[in-house]
Amino acid sequence: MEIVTHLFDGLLCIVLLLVAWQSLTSSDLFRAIVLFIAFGLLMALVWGRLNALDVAMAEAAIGAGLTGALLLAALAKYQTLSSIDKTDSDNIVDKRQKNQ
Amino acid sequence: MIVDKKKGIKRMTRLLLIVLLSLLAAALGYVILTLPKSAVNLQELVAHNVATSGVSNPVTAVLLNFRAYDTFLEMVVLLVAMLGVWSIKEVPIEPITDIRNPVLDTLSGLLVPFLILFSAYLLWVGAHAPGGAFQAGSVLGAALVLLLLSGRQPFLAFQGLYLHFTLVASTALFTSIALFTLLVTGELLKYPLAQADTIIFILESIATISIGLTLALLFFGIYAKQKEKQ
Amino acid sequence: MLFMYALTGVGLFFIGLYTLIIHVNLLRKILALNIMGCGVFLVLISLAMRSGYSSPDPVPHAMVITGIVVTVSATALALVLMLKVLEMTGKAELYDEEEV
Amino acid sequence: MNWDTLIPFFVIMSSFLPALMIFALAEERRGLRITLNLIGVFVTLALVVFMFIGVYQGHHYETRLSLLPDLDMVLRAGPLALLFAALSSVLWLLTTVYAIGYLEGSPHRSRFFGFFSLCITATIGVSFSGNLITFLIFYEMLTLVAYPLIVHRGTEEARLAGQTYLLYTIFGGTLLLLGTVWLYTLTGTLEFTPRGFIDDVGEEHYFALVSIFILLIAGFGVKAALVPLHGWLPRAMIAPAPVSALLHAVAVVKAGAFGIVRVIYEVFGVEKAALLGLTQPLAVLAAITIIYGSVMALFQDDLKRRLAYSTVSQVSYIILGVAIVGPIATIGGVVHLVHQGVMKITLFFCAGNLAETLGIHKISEMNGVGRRMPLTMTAFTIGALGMIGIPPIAGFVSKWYLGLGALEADQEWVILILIGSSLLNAGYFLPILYRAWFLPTPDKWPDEHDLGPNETSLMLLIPPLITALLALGFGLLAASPYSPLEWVKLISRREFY
Amino acid sequence: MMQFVITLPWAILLILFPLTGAIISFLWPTQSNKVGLVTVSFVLISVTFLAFSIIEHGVYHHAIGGWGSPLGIDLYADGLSLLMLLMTALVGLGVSVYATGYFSAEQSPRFWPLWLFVIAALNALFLSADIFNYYVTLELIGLAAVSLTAFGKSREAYSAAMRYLLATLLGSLLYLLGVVLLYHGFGSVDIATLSERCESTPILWAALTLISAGLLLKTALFPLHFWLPSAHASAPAPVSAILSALIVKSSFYIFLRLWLTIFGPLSEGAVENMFGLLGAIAVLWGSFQALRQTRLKLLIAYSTVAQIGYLFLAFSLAMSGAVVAWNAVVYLAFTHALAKSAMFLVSGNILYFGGHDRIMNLDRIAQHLPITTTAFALAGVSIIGLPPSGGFIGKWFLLEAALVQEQWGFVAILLIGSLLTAAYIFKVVSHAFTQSSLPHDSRPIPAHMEWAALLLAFAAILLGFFSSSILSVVGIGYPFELNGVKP
Repeated sequence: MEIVTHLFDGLLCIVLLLVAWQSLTSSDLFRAIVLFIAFGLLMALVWGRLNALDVAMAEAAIGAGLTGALLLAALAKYQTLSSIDKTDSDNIVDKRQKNQ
Repeated sequence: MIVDKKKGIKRMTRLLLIVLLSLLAAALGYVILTLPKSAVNLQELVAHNVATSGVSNPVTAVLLNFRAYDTFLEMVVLLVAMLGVWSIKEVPIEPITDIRNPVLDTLSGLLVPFLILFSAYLLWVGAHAPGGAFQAGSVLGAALVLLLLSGRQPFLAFQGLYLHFTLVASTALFTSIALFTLLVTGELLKYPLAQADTIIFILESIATISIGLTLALLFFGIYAKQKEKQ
Repeated sequence: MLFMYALTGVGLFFIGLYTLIIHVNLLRKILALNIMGCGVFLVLISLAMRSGYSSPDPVPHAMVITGIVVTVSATALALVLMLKVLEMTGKAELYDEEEV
Repeated sequence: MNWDTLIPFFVIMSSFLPALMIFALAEERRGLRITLNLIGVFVTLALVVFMFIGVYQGHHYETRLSLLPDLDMVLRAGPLALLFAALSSVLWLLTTVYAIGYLEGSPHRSRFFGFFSLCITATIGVSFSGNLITFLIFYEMLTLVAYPLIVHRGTEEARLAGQTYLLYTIFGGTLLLLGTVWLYTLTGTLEFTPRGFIDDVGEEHYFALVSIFILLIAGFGVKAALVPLHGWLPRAMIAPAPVSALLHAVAVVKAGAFGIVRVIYEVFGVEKAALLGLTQPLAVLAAITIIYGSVMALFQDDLKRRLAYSTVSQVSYIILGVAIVGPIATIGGVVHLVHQGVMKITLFFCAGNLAETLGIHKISEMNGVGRRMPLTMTAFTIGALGMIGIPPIAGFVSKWYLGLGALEADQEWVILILIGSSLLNAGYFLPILYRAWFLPTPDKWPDEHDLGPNETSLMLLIPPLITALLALGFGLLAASPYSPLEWVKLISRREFY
Repeated sequence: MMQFVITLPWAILLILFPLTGAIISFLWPTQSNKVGLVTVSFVLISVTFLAFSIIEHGVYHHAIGGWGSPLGIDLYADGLSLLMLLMTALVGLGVSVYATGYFSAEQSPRFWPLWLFVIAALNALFLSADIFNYYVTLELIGLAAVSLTAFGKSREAYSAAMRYLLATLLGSLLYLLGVVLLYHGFGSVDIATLSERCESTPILWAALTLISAGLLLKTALFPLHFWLPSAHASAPAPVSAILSALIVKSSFYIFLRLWLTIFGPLSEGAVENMFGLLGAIAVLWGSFQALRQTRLKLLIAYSTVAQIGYLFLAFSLAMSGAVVAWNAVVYLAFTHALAKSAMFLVSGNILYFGGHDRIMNLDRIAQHLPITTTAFALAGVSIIGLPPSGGFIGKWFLLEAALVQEQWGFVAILLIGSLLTAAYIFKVVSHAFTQSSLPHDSRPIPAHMEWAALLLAFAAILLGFFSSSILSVVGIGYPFELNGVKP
């Protein structure tokens, strides 16, 4: 039984590190954020494993849930904003064509 | 050519950084391993004093009694972040005109009442079991966020000044309790033993609402469109 | 087993630190800071287990809950600032006076 | 309530407070400004005279304020202090009158007169300082408040002159600070005491003491325009005439010389300094400065610049006097503090008059000016002859005592220096006098103004006449009691030897 | 009567007043200016009474909730804390008076709550004796400071605020990790308990490294100053004043406190010398950069980098045995706060009046703002360390310490540093006297904005005359005795 829990713990740690690394290095920001949320949930699991249920709840609700929501909302704005200047230049081009 | 050179330099610095950091990490890891298996900590002390704290959940006891002062300043941190967001970005509290997302709409219709109930439960249970103001508050926040996502505008429920009142409610309450205890017991945040549990409960319930609202507004601060300046 | 989680925490901290230094994208820097925070919390709580699984030291738990709330507030502020920078400079990167 | 402990403080305030009020005044409040100024002057004078008499009767005036945990700010009215204070305040009175006439109708007068009074505050503070840190404080204050007067004209040239001035003086101040703190770490006190306070510093600190001496002398040497630290003085001549007259002839440069006197007699003690082998090199440096200044003066066509180089050379007489170890030479040096002051200020006043009335700045423009402005040029002549050392003018007395002192301390080489410099003085003053009195007047002056019925406005005319008379009087009545000479003899008896 | 008044818990009110003020000013935006001014005046009064009580009854100690350390959190105030509180109150009042004129009617309701929360957090920090509580207050100050920096509303301001936020968060995390190690190593977060229990173990040294690194990043000691100039230069003038004068000092105070109580007694001195070395480089680098700047605010910001260097120079001298250097630390910190805030307010006036702060064209402005120019000159005198000023006293102690220790290198650094400082100060001042006409676009300044700057600068000068009494007050509770009374 001991061994199983140890294996589980070890696995959990490794997965934790891997997910963190993936989320920080993935080229696609959306994927990064999703992985981060997954990471948050794993953390909640770890807290539970460490018999810190209060923390587990807080983490699940705030760490994973709300932070995830914040990040996703930010990403949405991010994409619209970073595409603005391009569209603007397109508009200018359109106007020119209209004028001709 | 030059680009390659630049890349090379960049790669070198990265490599150096990795080496350096892993050395530091190893050192820190080693240091942690030197810690004795048996800990010197406050666990007994807490266990010994929980009885007189007004709650039986030691974590809540620490959060709202032994180290309530930290929690007090904690509330202020949340509020300050809120003010910061508002000072950077004007957020209009007005009905959201986006087309509602039917799926989210029904989902929120089902979830929100449940979430609110759940947060109330967490708040209540926090006194003697895992749970408490922060968890309850964040669940409440999640509920409000869900409403926002589904295109509703929950903040219209309390207009202008009410909204502000609710935001500062927990900080204000903490401050007044601080002053009150100072007057009555001569010590900051020393609850009279008899009323300890009531005070803590009131604190937690108000805190729950403030936290929930603040978290949701933080989300809204990012989610909402910038107010157009005339 | 006792120290495994602590070491994982250290690992997370340094993974985050590396990303924070290397990556220019602000959203990534913010993610990195969050993960560093998780690392610190993990060290804090896992070492609290030394007083026995059944009765962990509650003070670190309270501290971590405090910490989680601080982190989410900071994250929200950071995201809003990032969006402002993006809006002003067209890039979600730190704007350097030297370049202009 | 003992007044003796307050009067020195009052003297400082009597010029400081008017200064502050003057700053607050609007530009056009001419009358009030003049009144405040004169009140300040006369109160200062009265207090100084009062203390003169007091000190004669053996009174002891001292103000102490705690500055650092075990270091006080001390204002003490010793005989030497009073000598310098009296000189500054008397000349301040004359210069104020002169300046009022000189700056008639020019901009920023409140600023000018405010800083002018502050300069006097600093100078009086320097003279009354009872320990080295107090001296340092007022010395640095003088550095700062003199700056706005140098750049007063606001031209780019003035700004650059100001920068040079700051470069030199701030550097000097830094050296001074270092020396002072270092000395303090060795002695634990900075109190000026007759015959010095470093006797109980061990032999092992020989190197430290020598370095401190060099640092202090260098620090003061900047303002005393000791070669090679003199560079700022000729450039500072861009300042208005009253500033050159009072500050660059008396207050600022003398503050440096005065500091050197203090260091040698009341910090190190002249014997100790001689034992450390520090006075002889200083004497040589002073001698070099004397000759160098005179030679440079020969080649200046700009009148004020020639006077400036003459100052460089003359101030070093004082340093030479104290560096030749011996009572008589000391008397010669210290009394020159006063004599050079009255003579040089006369010359600058006259130069100012020429510039204001006839627009004359160059010596080559001075042909026959003696016939156009006889009184001014008479004053100028007295000053110039005094500088050369012709009896019975004050300059002669100083040089006489310097010579005797040199012989007494058997340092004959000094005699050669004195003769040489006197010849050089003659070389650069007599041609001016010849031009002014004996060459034909040109039919047109560079830039003539009509300043009233007299040769120029009275406010510009009277001060140089008075100072010229003083120069004459100090020479003629040198032997009488209350003359500077007698007073210096008293100082030397009481404090130095 | 007086006796009763003194016995009131002023220390706690120092935290509660500004909190209340902040809440009210948030709920009552239209009156935020008045609320703010009243609050800061209350703060100043409270500090005064706290000073009386500490002078009378010695150090202040309060166990929050009656639990007492290590279970609870303690408040503690000795001479050092008192000085920092006084500094905060004085600068706070000056900046507040200034801010009432500076911010637009739309901005000030946003400014006041944040600023009052900053005051509350600073007071809480200076009164705390608990290293985890330090963390919370640090975060509070950090987030508020970043939000205030963003008030600049320019591209530079937002970017600078972002950089500042990242730096300060990283600093907090490093600090927190150190705290974690200390807690698990020695089972407490209370300074007094720790200083009894701590012994020289790997844990302690790891914690020391992390905590110092975090705090140095927040204090912007070279080479960790990269975030400071842009932030301090692009924030609005009152905010710049707050950042340079107070917020940088807060993390320095914690650094000082922890070294004096926990690390110092155990250290062998190598580390302190390193701080001294960094300080020396900071002095030279900061002054040199300041000299190179063409814009006034950047010049002042780099001057802050240099002045921080002086603090660490003094710190290392003091740790290596020259007790007199502690006086230097105290005096340099206090005077810098006053003088530097005055300078930033001056720069604000100049921008407000002339619309630019290019040093080359200052003459057109300085001519018409005599009071502001005087303020800058006085502050400059104090920053250079010319007598008579608080800066001079600090410089004197520093020089004395260096000479006693025969640290000739530091002596040289000090002299070169003060020459460079003089150079960049007079580079600005010299333009005040050159003649010029009224600038085309100038708007009149409310008088109190000019006077706020002047009075702060004047206070910096005035400090030069009260050193012995101030230092005797700072000595209450022996904050500087490495093995003396502990919080």
